[in-house]
Amino acid sequence: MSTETEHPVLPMASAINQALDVAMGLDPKVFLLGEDIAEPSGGVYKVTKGLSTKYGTNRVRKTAISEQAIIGAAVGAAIAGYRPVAEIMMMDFLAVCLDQVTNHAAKIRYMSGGQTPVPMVIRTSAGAGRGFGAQHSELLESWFVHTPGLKVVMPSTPADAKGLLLTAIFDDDPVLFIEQMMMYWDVKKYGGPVPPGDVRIPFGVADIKRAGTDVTIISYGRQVHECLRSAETLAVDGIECEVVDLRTLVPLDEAAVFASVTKTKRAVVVHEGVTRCGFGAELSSRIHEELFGELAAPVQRVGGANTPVPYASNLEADFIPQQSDIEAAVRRVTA
Amino acid sequence: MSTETEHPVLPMASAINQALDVAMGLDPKVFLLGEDIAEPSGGVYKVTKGLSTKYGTNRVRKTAISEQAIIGAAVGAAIAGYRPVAEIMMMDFLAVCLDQVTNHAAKIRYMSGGQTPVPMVIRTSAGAGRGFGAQHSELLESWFVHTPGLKVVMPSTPADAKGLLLTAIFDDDPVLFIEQMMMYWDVKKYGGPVPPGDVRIPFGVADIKRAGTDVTIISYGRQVHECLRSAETLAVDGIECEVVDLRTLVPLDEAAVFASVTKTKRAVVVHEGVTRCGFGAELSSRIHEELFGELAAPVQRVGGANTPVPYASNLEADFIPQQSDIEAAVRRVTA
Amino acid sequence: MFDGTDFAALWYETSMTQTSIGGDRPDAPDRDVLLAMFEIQSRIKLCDERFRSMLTSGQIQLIYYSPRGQECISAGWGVHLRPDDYVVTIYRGLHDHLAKGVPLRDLWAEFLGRATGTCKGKGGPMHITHPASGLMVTTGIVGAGIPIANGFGLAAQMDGTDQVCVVNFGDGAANIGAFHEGLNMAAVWKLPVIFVCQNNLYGEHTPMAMSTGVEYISERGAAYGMPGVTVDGNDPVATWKAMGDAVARARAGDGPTLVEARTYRFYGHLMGDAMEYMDKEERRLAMEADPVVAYRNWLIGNGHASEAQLAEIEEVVVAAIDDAVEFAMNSPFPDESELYTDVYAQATS
Amino acid sequence: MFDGTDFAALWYETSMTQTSIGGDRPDAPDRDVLLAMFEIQSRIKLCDERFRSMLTSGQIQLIYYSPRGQECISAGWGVHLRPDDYVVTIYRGLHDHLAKGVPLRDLWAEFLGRATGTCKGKGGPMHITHPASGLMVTTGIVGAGIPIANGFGLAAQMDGTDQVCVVNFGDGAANIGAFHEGLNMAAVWKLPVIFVCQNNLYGEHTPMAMSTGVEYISERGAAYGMPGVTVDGNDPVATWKAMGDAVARARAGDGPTLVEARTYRFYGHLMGDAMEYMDKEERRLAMEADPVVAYRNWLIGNGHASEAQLAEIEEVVVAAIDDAVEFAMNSPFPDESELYTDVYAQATS
Ligand SMILES: Cc1ncc(C[n+]2csc(CCOP(=O)(O)OP(=O)(O)O)c2C)c(N)n1
Ligand SMILES: Cc1ncc(C[n+]2csc(CCOP(=O)(O)OP(=O)(O)O)c2C)c(N)n1
Ligand SMILES: [Mg+2]
Ligand SMILES: [Mg+2]
Repeated sequence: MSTETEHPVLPMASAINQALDVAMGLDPKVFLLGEDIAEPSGGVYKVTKGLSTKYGTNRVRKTAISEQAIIGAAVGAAIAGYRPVAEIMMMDFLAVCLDQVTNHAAKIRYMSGGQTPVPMVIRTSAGAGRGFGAQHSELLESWFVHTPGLKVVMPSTPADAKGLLLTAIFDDDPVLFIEQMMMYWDVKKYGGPVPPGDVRIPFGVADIKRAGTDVTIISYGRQVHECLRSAETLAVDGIECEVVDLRTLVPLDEAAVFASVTKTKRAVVVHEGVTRCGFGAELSSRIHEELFGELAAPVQRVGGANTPVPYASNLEADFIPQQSDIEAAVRRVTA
Repeated sequence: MSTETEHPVLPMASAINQALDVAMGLDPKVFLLGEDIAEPSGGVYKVTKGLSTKYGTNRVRKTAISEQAIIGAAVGAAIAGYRPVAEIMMMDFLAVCLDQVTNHAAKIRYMSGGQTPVPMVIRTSAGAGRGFGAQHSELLESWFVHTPGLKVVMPSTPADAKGLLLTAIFDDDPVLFIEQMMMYWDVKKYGGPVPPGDVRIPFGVADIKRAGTDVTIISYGRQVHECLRSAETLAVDGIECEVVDLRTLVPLDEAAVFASVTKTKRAVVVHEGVTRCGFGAELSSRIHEELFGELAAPVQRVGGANTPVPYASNLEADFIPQQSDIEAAVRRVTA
Repeated sequence: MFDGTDFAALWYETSMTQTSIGGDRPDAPDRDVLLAMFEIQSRIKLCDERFRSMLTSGQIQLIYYSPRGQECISAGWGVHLRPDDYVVTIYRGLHDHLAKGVPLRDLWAEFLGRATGTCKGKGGPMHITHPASGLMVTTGIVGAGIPIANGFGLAAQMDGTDQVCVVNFGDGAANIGAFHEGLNMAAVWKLPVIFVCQNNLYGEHTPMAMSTGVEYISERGAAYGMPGVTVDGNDPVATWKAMGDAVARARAGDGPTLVEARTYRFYGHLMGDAMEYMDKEERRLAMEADPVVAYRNWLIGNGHASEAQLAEIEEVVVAAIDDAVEFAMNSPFPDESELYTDVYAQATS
Repeated sequence: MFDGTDFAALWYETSMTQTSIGGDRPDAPDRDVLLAMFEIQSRIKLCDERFRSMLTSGQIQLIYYSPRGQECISAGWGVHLRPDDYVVTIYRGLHDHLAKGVPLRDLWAEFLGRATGTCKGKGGPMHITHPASGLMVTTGIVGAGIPIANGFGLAAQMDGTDQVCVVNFGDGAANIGAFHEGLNMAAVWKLPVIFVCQNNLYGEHTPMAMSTGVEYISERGAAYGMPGVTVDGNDPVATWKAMGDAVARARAGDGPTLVEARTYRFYGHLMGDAMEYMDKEERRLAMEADPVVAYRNWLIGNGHASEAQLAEIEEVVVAAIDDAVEFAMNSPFPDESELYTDVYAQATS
């Protein structure tokens, strides 16, 4: 739980920009590559604003629309001793370069018997809610959690984004760093205090974003905010939820999850990605396997609909888990 | 449970070949495309042997090593009224054309509001156990189950393969049809009677491959055979396992699963793919959600190790779930 | 190899000064074709203007990729196609949708996410689909339409018809893997596909020269043994001619063509684009040479039509747009149950 | 466009009759380079023969992609590279591994899945990796090494060194998307990468002409503004020259080159291949013109070496192979715990 309210409140995009800036300042081996990331525009979401001016276009490299080439170049450079941060503009586009990610970045350390680590980060923005339709809105973290060799990070606050991205860049494994467009610039809803400098948040350490005694809500990314709001609503009815923000899915802070659920005996798992074979299934399974005898109710999953993301605003809103869905799930386990 | 032992016992590859042959004979709109599938070789595993001679190279189309072009052509032709059967030689290679599969084949019906169905099949061979290493051995069904719009099929016997493939070809949705190389030609271990002609097996109907009262083992594909062998071993100790072969993962025969587990109160889920975020997680979650109060023990998952597939034969053997793993899981839930 | 040459600038040096429209071509199209092209261009231009004004005024809200400036290209192939020919396009597709005859009402309703839209509101502007008009696929993934277009071409080839497929994509798409695989397959199989690269000199915020190893996209045809041609996409007559040749070749069974049509996006990548990465003077020149306006003047100046005739065409279009906007604005949003339909042929768990 | 021309046949018509080796080149390499190439070729040829004989006799069991017939290509670039240069290759990579200096013991042990192998037995033949020799990546995914090679080239460029990267792939790989994206990026960024297409005329069971829209892969260089050259990959001197030019260009900072080296796979796609899709006569001719044998004869015939000298080189190689085989056969399998290590830097749940 961040209490450093003395720090300037920033949007998440600025926090990410800061992390990149700090990392590039610290280590000349850190460089960025991706589409449109250099000045004058500084990225289509302006997340990399100013960096090419500060560090030069040699270290902030604008590329063609060639995602396989982007990830491939990052893989090779990483093996050769660099710490590339590749940007794939939207998560759905990982499908055009998945081979480089899953068959190469993820496996090369293993296939070489540990000789060739691949210390690289893939930053990608994701998520529904902006009327972008079926091919620009997905959250596919489950695919990558299913891919041994990758680490998977998905922050919910600007401070977490900064601290986790710095850790990702200096981590010796390939890290998929999932950002959510909805949070980039909306300071009012998603802004938060961001400590300056080289502040890192270790992987595999969940953050209890709200303490509670009755039900554990486990989530990550933007949905953490929905969970927190739901927790407020439920508190009015006397249901005290503990909101566990996983922050990193691989590695997973099982201990924190199990500790909380051992206490509350009830768990609800919330994420925006499609429910079927989503990360919630993994989490639910693990909790049942570990705490079967102690659970007062089956773990509930609240996730995206088992459909592509629709365009029409009313349908899109229905696709995404709502506070009402979270609250209903909590009420089911407390009934 | 197949009892038609009067039919000729065939290897799975021949059963698949028969299904393709029957479908092409029935409907001129069925055609095949893929690498090396035409004569004289008839595919690298000889699964399409003879078909280009019988139906011509116009309907059995050999392609360049261009998986995106293969799937794209299938998508377009399917929308235009054909029923293409595309072959992607090995499942790991789906990563080089995933965009066509997940962003296009899977979503196009939805995105067009139902105007443009995509009736196509992607056949792919998969699985470890042959010393092919990390990039030629994966089972990735979980990615595709997580992709709404796709159906996912994975047969365990030649008769099922034939009947399900025929259904897949004449289904109006895109179907991923997963074959396992280990079963193609090994008649002794995996052969079975195959009824002639146009025999179809409906999707979403699990097959109880062995009846039992104490524990439900749920599996699909080659692992069904391991489960059956484990069931024999366990029966010696008086543990009677029911082996449910799902056959299709999407659609899923939930009713059959729930009915069996309601009876046995114990479930073990077995698959070869990586455990973390594997299909077993989905199944385990659903069973817990539905039958929480009735379960005598938490559902156990037995899956591939959370690692890339190693090359060395001893390590590869350890990667794959073994009968001993299945038996241990069964003993855990009956303990 | 990127040697610092700014091809955008180069192109404008050579083409923006050129005002003649197909002037030196003896094989100009008939008057009715000329007017049909004008009608399509007007439809696109006026429709785009309406979208932009309604967006600016806040009447509607959506992600909008303006095709303004690229009208002549779609009109150029539009008049060669039959309803049973296939078209595949991209997120920046409004011009292509209209050139292929997608009805305005259905199109507007889809852009606004209404139940009456081409896709019941479920696809949206990036996925307009209208098989009745032959508009088969609109994709939001750069380059991905190219391999799919081969499937339509293959279907036509196997059916033994003389249908063709036109697939539209940008200059940026010429650097993605799907382009390569798609063009090679089309060439090897001699598919009746016309690959139309609408080269507006930018891919999102990146000038073509910074991302592309070759000066003309059309040069890449040779890498597949496929004819490649570059045409001034702002010259409707030259474009009509190039498209006609390519369509005829495809219909005759002589295989695919790569047509690069050079043009310019007047309004950047998408609505709201600050366009700080574009040269102001370059953009001013391009807009000054507005190809639709230039064509209109040319039609009148060369006696192909009177001002009144063209004004009447425009009025009819405006009326149709008025009607479509009203229809769309008054249409209901899709029923909530639609979230779950059309995922599969039948409901599937 | 596939017009039925059988390029394999064509190629053999023109090249198999040609017996001169770099004969008309005044700029032949020094004698020690000539012998170094022979040593590499012999290493590959003899190693391959040992693998095949042990496989045939059942002493070992593994998936084996013979590089026999393609020796001169790897030797051709091998003698130009320094240990700190990078090489990327594919499943058919034995020749490239040896040309880059991967030690025989480590290599054999890896092929046999032993703990003493280059990759502790975890990668296997398709993933031989030996950074100490500069053999950085061996991939089993067609074309995928190409974009990765750019990363090594980029590292060298950013480091400001004159290291280069040679990436090897087949003719079949020239039709996959990664090839296109990779070559374009290398051209735009002028990366010090040499793209070596080892064109053995087949991709698995498919002749190049059935899958490729162009006659020479090297023609595709022009699509990226990159020099492209085709060389007789069975002529060690010509290949040496072409590789030398490309390596020099890369070292000088003048960017990448696409080198297509034409050759032939003597033993089909992989061990056990029935080769029913290959023309018997074509194969007989190719094997008769065995480039290693031809080169050996040429060395002697032209006074570059005596029979005894070459025999001695071969004997040393055979002894080294004997030693490697024994080492590998006597090496333990990896410890079971190795299944779970090297997935991440530290154990990760
Ligand atoms: C595979 C993929 N990568 C990136 C994007 C993001 N993106 C959308 S449009 C675009 C630029 C495309 O440029 P171009 O092909 O020239 O078409 P234009 O927009 O200029 O019409 C990019 C990079 C995408 N949609 N798909
Ligand atoms: C993406 C991908 N598709 C298919 C395969 C299966 N495959 C392995 S080797 C091969 C043929 C490659 O031919 P070529 O590039 O000419 O290399 P060669 O084997 O002739 O050396 C194929 C299709 C693969 N490994 N990767
Ligand atoms: Mg463009
Ligand atoms: Mg080859």
